[in-house]
Amino acid sequence: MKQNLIGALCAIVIMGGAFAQTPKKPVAKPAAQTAPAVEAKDAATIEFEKFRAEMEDSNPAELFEMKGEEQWKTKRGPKNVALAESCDLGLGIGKVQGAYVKMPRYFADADAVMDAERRIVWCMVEKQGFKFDDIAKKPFANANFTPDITNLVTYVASHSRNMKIAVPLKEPKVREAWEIGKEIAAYRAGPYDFSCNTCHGTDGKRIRMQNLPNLSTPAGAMKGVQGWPGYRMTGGVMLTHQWRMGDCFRQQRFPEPKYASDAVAYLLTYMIGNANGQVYKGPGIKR
Amino acid sequence: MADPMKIRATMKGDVAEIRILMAHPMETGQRKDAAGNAVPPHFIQTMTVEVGGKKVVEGHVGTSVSRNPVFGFKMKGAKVGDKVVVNWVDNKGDKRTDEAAIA
Amino acid sequence: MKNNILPAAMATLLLIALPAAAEGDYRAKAIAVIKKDFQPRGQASIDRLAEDGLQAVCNRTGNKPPEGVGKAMEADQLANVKYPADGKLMGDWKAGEKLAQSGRGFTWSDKPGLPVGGNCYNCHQISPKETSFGTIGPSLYQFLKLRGTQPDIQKYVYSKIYNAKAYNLCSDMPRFGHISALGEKQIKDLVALLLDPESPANK
Amino acid sequence: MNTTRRTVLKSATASGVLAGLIGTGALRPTQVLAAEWNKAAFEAKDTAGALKGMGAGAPSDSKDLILRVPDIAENGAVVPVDVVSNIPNTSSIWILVEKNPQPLSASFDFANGALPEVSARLKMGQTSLVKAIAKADGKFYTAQKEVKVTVGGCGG
Repeated sequence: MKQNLIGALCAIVIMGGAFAQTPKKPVAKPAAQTAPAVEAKDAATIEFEKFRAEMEDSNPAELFEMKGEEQWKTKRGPKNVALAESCDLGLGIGKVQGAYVKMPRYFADADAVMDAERRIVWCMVEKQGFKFDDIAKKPFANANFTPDITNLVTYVASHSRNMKIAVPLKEPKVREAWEIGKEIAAYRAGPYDFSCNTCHGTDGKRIRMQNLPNLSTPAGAMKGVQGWPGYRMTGGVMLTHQWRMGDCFRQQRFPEPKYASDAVAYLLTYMIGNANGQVYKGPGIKR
Repeated sequence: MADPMKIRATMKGDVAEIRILMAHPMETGQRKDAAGNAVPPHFIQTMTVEVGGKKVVEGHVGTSVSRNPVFGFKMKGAKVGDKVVVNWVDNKGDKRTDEAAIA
Repeated sequence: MKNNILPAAMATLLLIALPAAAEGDYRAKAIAVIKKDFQPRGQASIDRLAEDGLQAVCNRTGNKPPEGVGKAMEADQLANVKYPADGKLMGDWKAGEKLAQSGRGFTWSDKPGLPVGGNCYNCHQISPKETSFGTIGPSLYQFLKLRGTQPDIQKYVYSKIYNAKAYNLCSDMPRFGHISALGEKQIKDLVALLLDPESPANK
Repeated sequence: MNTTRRTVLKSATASGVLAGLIGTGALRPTQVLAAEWNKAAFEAKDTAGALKGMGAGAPSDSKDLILRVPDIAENGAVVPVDVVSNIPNTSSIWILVEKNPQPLSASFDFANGALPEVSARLKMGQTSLVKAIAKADGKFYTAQKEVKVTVGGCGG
């Protein structure tokens, strides 16, 4: 009897699940606030924006871009090969112009869907002979150290300035990565029951003063893409989109996603793919 | 060895705009590292901007200038092709010189 | 007790019995990728990736469980709320305000064992003096005036903070008491922040 | 934009050569060397001490000294500051952050056609007045504005 009841309940859940999957959440309006709070927010936002153009125009990210260019063109690694003469970012060996906005994409030589950072790491390992574990040990910048991969990603990203995002979602492997990424974004777990979508699945929400883009919409997804890799004012370090994904999981109270893994590549495919058609402005400056 | 600066110098009408990005940690001496140890002060103290062989700006800098400093200056009497040379020296005696041509 | 086991068992069965094709196998693939591609760091251990019964149900229903299941599981969550032995549900709103400000706790960069913040301002407006507040949750400013007349309001607020899922199974809000993030005293202080007439939230 | 990017001297070795030239005196070292860093002014713990170290006495307010700073800083680690002096014969500009542990942030001397204006980015530990001081014909002028430094992020 008890078994039957459970079975029946489960069936309901499954049906409910199948039903509940397709409809999108209604677009929520920002919660009504008391007047002073709204003014404070708007004044602050307007004030930040006044200085935005200036901050972006003289962005220390250019220092890293410059270093990345040198590293891209220099023969390096155990095999003493330059990435410029060996690495195919999807548009042909050594071609960087427009490559960043067309990733993630599927690379047959690696049989994997790769975002820009993952692809450059793959080239460093396969073409230049660096060890993946050495790169993955300290993949992100801190106060005293900027990894080469960060400079390289910044350089590559700078050559897609003012270009439209064009993730090849019609490619079946990329499409599958997008679908899996979408599910990863919705997956709730951990002590706080958070998923990516808890913060980034609805329009018009904030954490404290921080606006939270809705990554399921083109404009919202672009907000999650724009400015990465970015020079972070806090700490004054250059950080990549891979780092940003990890930091979301940190705040989600999850364990850490492995560097240059499928999980991060698929999530980036979902997010960047959702931003297709939007204009990428190049490496940015972040709060 | 300090990393190179990035210098952008462009003529806007009869005014040359010079924008300089410097790679430097600009440690105040008050920050603590992950292990809780104070990080010693390490910051640029002096800088000069020379255009066409003449010093146009001399700057002195303290610990409260941001990490990876950005400076913007303007001058009259320069022309396209003039050489801009920027120097800095920090409190540890590290130094760096880079140059660019006005575009 | 029977009530506790039922939803958990149901969720487990759900996980096992679910044919991949029934929901499209992207979710199954996503779970496989998550299991393969995460590593423990700091206090964030790998077991955090496993869904508990409630998370599993919310994950599989797009956070919209069928009403019967939702209500049954909410009741189960409510039944597990532990109330203070002294029967007092209101603490010190000043301590509550301080706690509400902190967003620390449980991340891999937080030191394990340090007190966990209430995270309240991350998502809610409370005191009008704090203009830096989030909007994921509703504004709680003037809570006493707007909600204070409800019967058993103290008990409701205490339970809601203890386990928000007792009232809305797939709520975005964490289960602060249920997971022992906040203790009895801390929850009492937060109740006071919302319900004490002297609290800035009610000024 | 891209052409100017390429005008930069990128290679470390080239600058090494340049440093070598300076070392041998081939590049007029007198013009490259800066005056000694003003320790007394930069290490002063308050504005009065910094002014004293600068030899600035009591500067007078001037509307011709334009200080442009945000009302609210997006991040206290990087606060953009622009100073423009319309006071004739301005030869130097100083920037101070009153509540920083060492208020004097930077000073600039202008010569040979440089306009008396500068943009820079400063660290601010807390909400504070930012002051600009200009020196013209031996006299000192000042302008000031408050910058609020806000809480941000996820409360963590």
